[in-house]
Amino acid sequence: MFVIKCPHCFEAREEEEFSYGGEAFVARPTSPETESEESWGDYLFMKRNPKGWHWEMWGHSTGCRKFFVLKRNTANHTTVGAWTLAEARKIYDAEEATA
Amino acid sequence: MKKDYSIWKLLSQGLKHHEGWTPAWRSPEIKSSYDVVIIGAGGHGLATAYYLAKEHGIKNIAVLEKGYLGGGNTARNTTIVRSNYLWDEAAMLYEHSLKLWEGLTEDINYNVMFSQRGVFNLGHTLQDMRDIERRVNANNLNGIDALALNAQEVKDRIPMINISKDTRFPIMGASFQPRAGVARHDAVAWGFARAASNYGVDIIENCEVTAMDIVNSAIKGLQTSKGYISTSKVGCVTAGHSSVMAKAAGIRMPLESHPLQAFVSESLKPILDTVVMSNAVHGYVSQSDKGELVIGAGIDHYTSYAQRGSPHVIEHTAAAIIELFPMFSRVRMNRQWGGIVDTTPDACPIISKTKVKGLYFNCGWGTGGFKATPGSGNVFAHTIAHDEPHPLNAAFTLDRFHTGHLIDEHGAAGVAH
Amino acid sequence: MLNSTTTNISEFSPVMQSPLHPFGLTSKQEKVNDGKGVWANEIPLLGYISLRGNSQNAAFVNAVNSALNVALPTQACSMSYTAWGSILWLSPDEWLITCKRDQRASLQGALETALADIHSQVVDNSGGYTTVLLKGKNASEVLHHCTVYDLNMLQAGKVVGTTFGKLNFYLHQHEDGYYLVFRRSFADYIWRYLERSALPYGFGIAQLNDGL
Amino acid sequence: MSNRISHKNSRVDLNRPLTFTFDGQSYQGFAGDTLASALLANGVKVVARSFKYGRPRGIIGSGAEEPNALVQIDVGARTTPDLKATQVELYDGLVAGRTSGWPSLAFDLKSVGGKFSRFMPAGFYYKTFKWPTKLWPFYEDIIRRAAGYGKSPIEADTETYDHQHHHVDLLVVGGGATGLLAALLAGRSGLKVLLVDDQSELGGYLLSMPNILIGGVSASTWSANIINELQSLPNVSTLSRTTAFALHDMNMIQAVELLQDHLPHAARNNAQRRERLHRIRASKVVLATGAFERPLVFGNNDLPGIMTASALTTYLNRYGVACGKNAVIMTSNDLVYQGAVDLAEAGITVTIVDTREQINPEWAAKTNQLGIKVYVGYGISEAVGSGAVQGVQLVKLGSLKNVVTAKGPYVPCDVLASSGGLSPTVHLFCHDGGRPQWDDARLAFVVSANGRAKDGIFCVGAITGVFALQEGLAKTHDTIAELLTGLGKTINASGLVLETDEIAVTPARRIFNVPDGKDGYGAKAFVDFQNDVAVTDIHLAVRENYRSIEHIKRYTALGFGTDQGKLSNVNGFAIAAEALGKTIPEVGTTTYRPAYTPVSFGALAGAHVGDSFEPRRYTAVQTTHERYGAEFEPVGQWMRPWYFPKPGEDIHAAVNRECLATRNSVGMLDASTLGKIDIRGKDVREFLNRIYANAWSQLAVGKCRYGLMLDEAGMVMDDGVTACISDTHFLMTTTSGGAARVMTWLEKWHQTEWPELEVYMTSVTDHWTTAALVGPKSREVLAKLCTDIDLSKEAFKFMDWRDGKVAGVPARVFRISFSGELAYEVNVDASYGDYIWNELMKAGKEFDITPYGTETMHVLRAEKGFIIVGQDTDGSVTPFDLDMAWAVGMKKPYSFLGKRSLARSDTSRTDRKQLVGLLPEDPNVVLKEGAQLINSSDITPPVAMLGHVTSSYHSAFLGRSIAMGFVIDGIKRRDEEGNNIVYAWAEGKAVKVKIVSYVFVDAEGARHNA
Repeated sequence: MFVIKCPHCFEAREEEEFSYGGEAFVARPTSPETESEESWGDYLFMKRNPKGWHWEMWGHSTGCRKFFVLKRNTANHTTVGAWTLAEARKIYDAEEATA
Repeated sequence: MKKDYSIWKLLSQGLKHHEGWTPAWRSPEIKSSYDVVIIGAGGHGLATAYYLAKEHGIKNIAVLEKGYLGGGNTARNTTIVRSNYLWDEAAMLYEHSLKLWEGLTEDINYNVMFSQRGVFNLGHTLQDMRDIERRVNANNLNGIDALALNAQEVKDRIPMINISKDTRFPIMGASFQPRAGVARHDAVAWGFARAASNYGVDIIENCEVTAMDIVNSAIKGLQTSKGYISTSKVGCVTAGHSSVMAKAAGIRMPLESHPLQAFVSESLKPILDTVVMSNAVHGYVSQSDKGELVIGAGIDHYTSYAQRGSPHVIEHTAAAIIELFPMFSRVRMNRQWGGIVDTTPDACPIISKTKVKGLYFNCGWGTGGFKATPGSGNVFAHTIAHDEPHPLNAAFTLDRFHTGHLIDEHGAAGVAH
Repeated sequence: MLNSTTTNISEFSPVMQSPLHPFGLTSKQEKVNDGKGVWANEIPLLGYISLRGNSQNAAFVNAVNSALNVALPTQACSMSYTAWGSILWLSPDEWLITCKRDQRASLQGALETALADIHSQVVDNSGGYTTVLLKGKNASEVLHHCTVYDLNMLQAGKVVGTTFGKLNFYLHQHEDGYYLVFRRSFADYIWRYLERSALPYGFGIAQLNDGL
Repeated sequence: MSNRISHKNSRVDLNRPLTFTFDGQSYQGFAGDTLASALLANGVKVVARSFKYGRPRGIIGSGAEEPNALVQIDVGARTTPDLKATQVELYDGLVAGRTSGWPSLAFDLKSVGGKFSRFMPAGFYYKTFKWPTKLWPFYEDIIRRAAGYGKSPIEADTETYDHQHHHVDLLVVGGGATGLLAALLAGRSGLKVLLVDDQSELGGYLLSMPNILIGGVSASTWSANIINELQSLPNVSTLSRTTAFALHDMNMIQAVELLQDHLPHAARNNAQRRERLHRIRASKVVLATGAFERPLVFGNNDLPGIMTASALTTYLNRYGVACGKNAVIMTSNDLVYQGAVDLAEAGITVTIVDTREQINPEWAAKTNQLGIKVYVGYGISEAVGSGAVQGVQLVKLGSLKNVVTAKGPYVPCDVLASSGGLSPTVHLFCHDGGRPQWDDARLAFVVSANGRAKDGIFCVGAITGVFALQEGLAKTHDTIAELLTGLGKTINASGLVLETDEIAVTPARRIFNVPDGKDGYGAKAFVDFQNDVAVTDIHLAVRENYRSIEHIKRYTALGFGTDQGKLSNVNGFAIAAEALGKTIPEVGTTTYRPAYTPVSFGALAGAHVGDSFEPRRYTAVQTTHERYGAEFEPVGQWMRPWYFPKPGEDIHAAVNRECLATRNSVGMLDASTLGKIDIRGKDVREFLNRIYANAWSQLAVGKCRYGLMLDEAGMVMDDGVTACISDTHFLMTTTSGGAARVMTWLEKWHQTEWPELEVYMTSVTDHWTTAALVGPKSREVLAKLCTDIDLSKEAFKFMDWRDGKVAGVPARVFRISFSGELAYEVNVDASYGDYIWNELMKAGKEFDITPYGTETMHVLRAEKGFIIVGQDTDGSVTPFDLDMAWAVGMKKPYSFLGKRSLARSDTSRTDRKQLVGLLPEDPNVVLKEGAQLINSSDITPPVAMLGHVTSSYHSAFLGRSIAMGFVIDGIKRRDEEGNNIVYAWAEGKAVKVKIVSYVFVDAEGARHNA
């Protein structure tokens, strides 16, 4: 039962206000027609599904209706923060670059 | 295989203070090499090892378990067994499993208490009823027992159920599979462990796989917390942790691991002699031999490996049960828990070879794995032994997520497991 | 045109019904007294305008400010009360403007004119919403039966979108009570839920002072 | 026989007698009693029969730990099974029943089988009942009848429940000495504090130990002072009769408050709830949950009259009940001595059997003074008695090892208590992943005061293994000081003196299972009373290699009862550890799961039952629909009119009438539930091009177009008509059930993938009432109400929309048709919805205008071959499968959602299941929706299936049955004479069917273009 601080409403709110939106930053291929069947299928269905830190999208369904990004540990349900899509992108990219 | 569990043995041991019972399964030292290694000593993994030994003559098998055997989803489910699936591929696989269930107690000489008390899948809308009709007809054409019932017929068989038209989701009818039922979950793991062990399978508990040794896209061995094991065939049956094992092998899976919660009531005198499932209201209920109402909830929407979910899911399911059975409002929840279920986009499992030679995956059972235990092990053993799928699992490949040939129990059946 | 409400009604006598009309609240209302802990009533048939635009865009904000003659609340969860109603911040690019029904057309017209060349959206949603005023000594207690939101955080001048039972609503607090703003089709569920939640405290239909 | 004594500190009011019945017998108790204390006061020893062996059982504990005394309270709709008598507050007229013992408590049939208990060890059922297999249902039926405690009610619950949410700075769980102190110290600092406690009054174990002096005043005075001050603090709330039963992530605690069960029926308030579930979100949590006393395990330790030492003391001091006249207390520690002294002072003969070699000299002196006989270095090997304890057999214990060195005397008694130490109540601490640590000095699984401080969880009192009161209070002070410091606050303990007159504690003996010198062949020694788990069962499990503690627990059922092993778990772990040759921490604990104590389904559900289970959404025309006698169909959250039966009509008659009236004259449908999304911005056409399969670049202002929406896998997910209001303004409609999903879908793609597109979306679903006026006379009806729109065929064409006034109300009229008829959808502000509906009905009267519901809508659209997403599609259907290539703009520059997936090798097959029309050979046979289509009427499973019937109706207009469905390669087969016959299988029959076009009425469109 999470408390999530919505990066748009700037307030900690109960999990029931939000809906889970799956893995964040699954980029849609820019040119789908040139994707192979395998790479398109990977985009559609393959997930990181990590045990540990997970960058994921949530929507503030009952509040501002914005999608945002939460970094959450799937092993113990701790969170380090929630950011707008644009803010999160920078942190995520920096993290991916060092990974 | 020795079949020494019987009433006579029990009586004779009773006179000897039960001191003559031997271990149900051996706990041998791990060897450095095996013909086949199964990762995960849940019901599916143990069943795989059992059938590999029994039907395929492979004796040098290890089953590695990072915790204690049968401690994952095998120990955390609501024990429903049925085979009334819509699509041929799924129906045939689960029916194969159901047939194995029907002879399992005898086959493994361990009473798994398979109780064919029937399963009702309730329909609450006109579309539910169309889907039920469609599924029941498909089942009958596939030779699977199934009936479509109207609300009164449901009431006749379950007198406690509320079929009032004034409820938010009035019960309009149900599909009913008489041969379906429930079983004793722990007994399945223990029974398969004992039977596999009797065939010489080494079950190694508290042994975690830490890395996979893959050379030229072929499996060579496993690094474990108890040392290195060389092997050319590895079957991975780790349910909620399948993505973690896949990552170790450098492959991605179309899986998401979600909490699935369940709870039991305090023990009651017999009140419900069948299994009632409602996907529309998210509640599944049966009564165990011990008298507890065993109740399953819907999955939590987020991914998690923590074996717990959010309380509002349980609260909703309690409300759903009260909608179906208003008299259970004063019955009390004794214990709740969560498992980790690995869900696929089409709600069907993956029983498949991978691009790593000798590495096989059996995963993605979502909320429906328990019922498949013997069937899953049986076809997976075939797949590993022959390096080719059994006809019954040929459709359950990883490849279908690329070609689009999904087996869409999700979209089509709208029936939870 | 759709945006005009000044209709010459000769042969027709259009009748408006608020979303809670079926509950017949008008006939049940009474003067608020100490005998009951929770009082509520619908503030029927207000005008509602949905406004969207980029609050980072000064041109948009200026245009709105000048059209409405009041500062658009751009702080998260903030709102403005005006002579003619209120402006509720719903998200960084979304607001709900409430007003007396007969002012809706002119406000909307002013907004549309001012925003003609600025990326934005102005939509009449008057048929789609209603407002319930909730007050009484147990009002916050009863709301805590209905929403997961922490009402301690709801100072005057703040508006939040949160849960009401299994639905959502917007909530703000002003002077004598809480204002619950929600969709027309939610009215039956929300009102019944409110009635049921208030039962242990005593629930009355409050006589309304004129307007908001 | 009354065991009631007048006791100065008793919380029972002897001036308020109450009558109650148990198991058909009438008794008297007093206000303040629990059912258990009242039964004990009346000398009732046997309250239950054991689960497996049918052995007589009595009350062991005094609270949530009670394993035996499960009772059925009340009758009829209020009957409640499996309550613990120790937790049931007595009220006048209470009716309690037994939950075990058949035919009676005095004689239980199971006890006959119980004589053969040696043949029923742990897990015996796994080894037997297997032969013959077909008899298992018979065996199982017997097992089931033997199992189970109380009876479920069979009437619907008439009482109500709700939820309340709390958001506090600090939640204190437990209202004993340390919990009270913690709440006070935190409350004084100004924090918003909530204190919950499961008892009827605050005080915790102080209620059982009223004679201890704290700060020079009696414990009862001390706690009364604190409670008074707490009540004076506006920032502190307390909830009694409230059990915190689960702790979830980020300190969400669920607690259940019992509001009415303690009241006599006449005093219960129908407006009040029976129970309330509090959901408490706390920044910080202080667990002051205390500990349970652990009994020692010995032979026949389940005889009625045997209890924990703390229960014996509690019954004496709190309830004024002397559970016997001649008490024996066995102990491994100092904790029992104060209670023994209290008993002796109350005139009860007390004998102490202390397993230690040495006892505390201060207690030795006190007991000596009071004439309490203390056997030092002895244990009880076996309790003796028939139906109740009558005496104990002592054995001399080894000084280092727990072995018998000599037989001791036999001591008669009528009550026997034991203490093996305390087990901290760590449940909540562990629910969301916390783990207790074994403390070898304190012989307990404990948690440290600040072990989870980073999560905001602090622990005080006995849960931390601090069992002495003075030390507990001092450490509570320090822990709260630390907590407050972390919040930048300072502690204020002024006026609080925390010294007590306790006697300092000396070490306990490490003993769990008292040896009997018979190598386990002696009398059965129970570890878990509720599940009849004996020491030998644990040994058997280990022998059979069930060596993980989870295996042992599951194989024996240790701790699986409704007491959740509160008395038995640690003894079980210790006995298992010994059998395994491991230490207790090596064995570990099992996982603690909610609920700490059982909680009713009703409380869990709260108000979310009945009308509030799930929302019902209604349109503005609802009351009028009801007036017209509509039957309703739920569509998503909406309630839509299904059909409008006239008196005497069934659904078929009504629908036939509605269909004919609409096709021949005019009908009206409430289409307000369709999702409506207003979309604006300069990129709106591009946005729609990406979202929809069709192309939107060319749609002219004033025009509408049908749109098909796909998911990224290429499967149809929604459809609807979208209108071009201006070049930068479109109004999209969606299916009724899909509106919210589509709105989220649009926002998600816009926000995450295409933020550069200038569009805004707003839901206007609720704003508009949509009355679909359908049929050849619709123009004439509309013309009566609308003069400012040119309704002529030429000026207002099919798929146009116009603004105007209808019945004096501003309206937007769409000339679109979901029936194939001439039709107008009149949209007005929903405030006018009911008005406009009734005006249209009036205007249509001369044409016998007929309101119709979803069923007629389905028939009309099926006659025309229009699909319903969700009925004719199921998430596995592409536009090509629907023969709707015309709705797919393959040439659009941006690869619209789902496009690439359509080209996948399986998805692009041309022989997939495809939508076709189906005509039964017999026009009077209406196919069953969901019938499977097969090639032959020969049914020998498995039969290959070609597809299924998705929609099927009797068409009154055509005078025959029609259907739609999917058939493998159906589009090709449709056109091949000789290959276009299939069979529809349902209800055990195969019906011959011809594959045809799915358009049955007006293929050329003359009617809708009229």
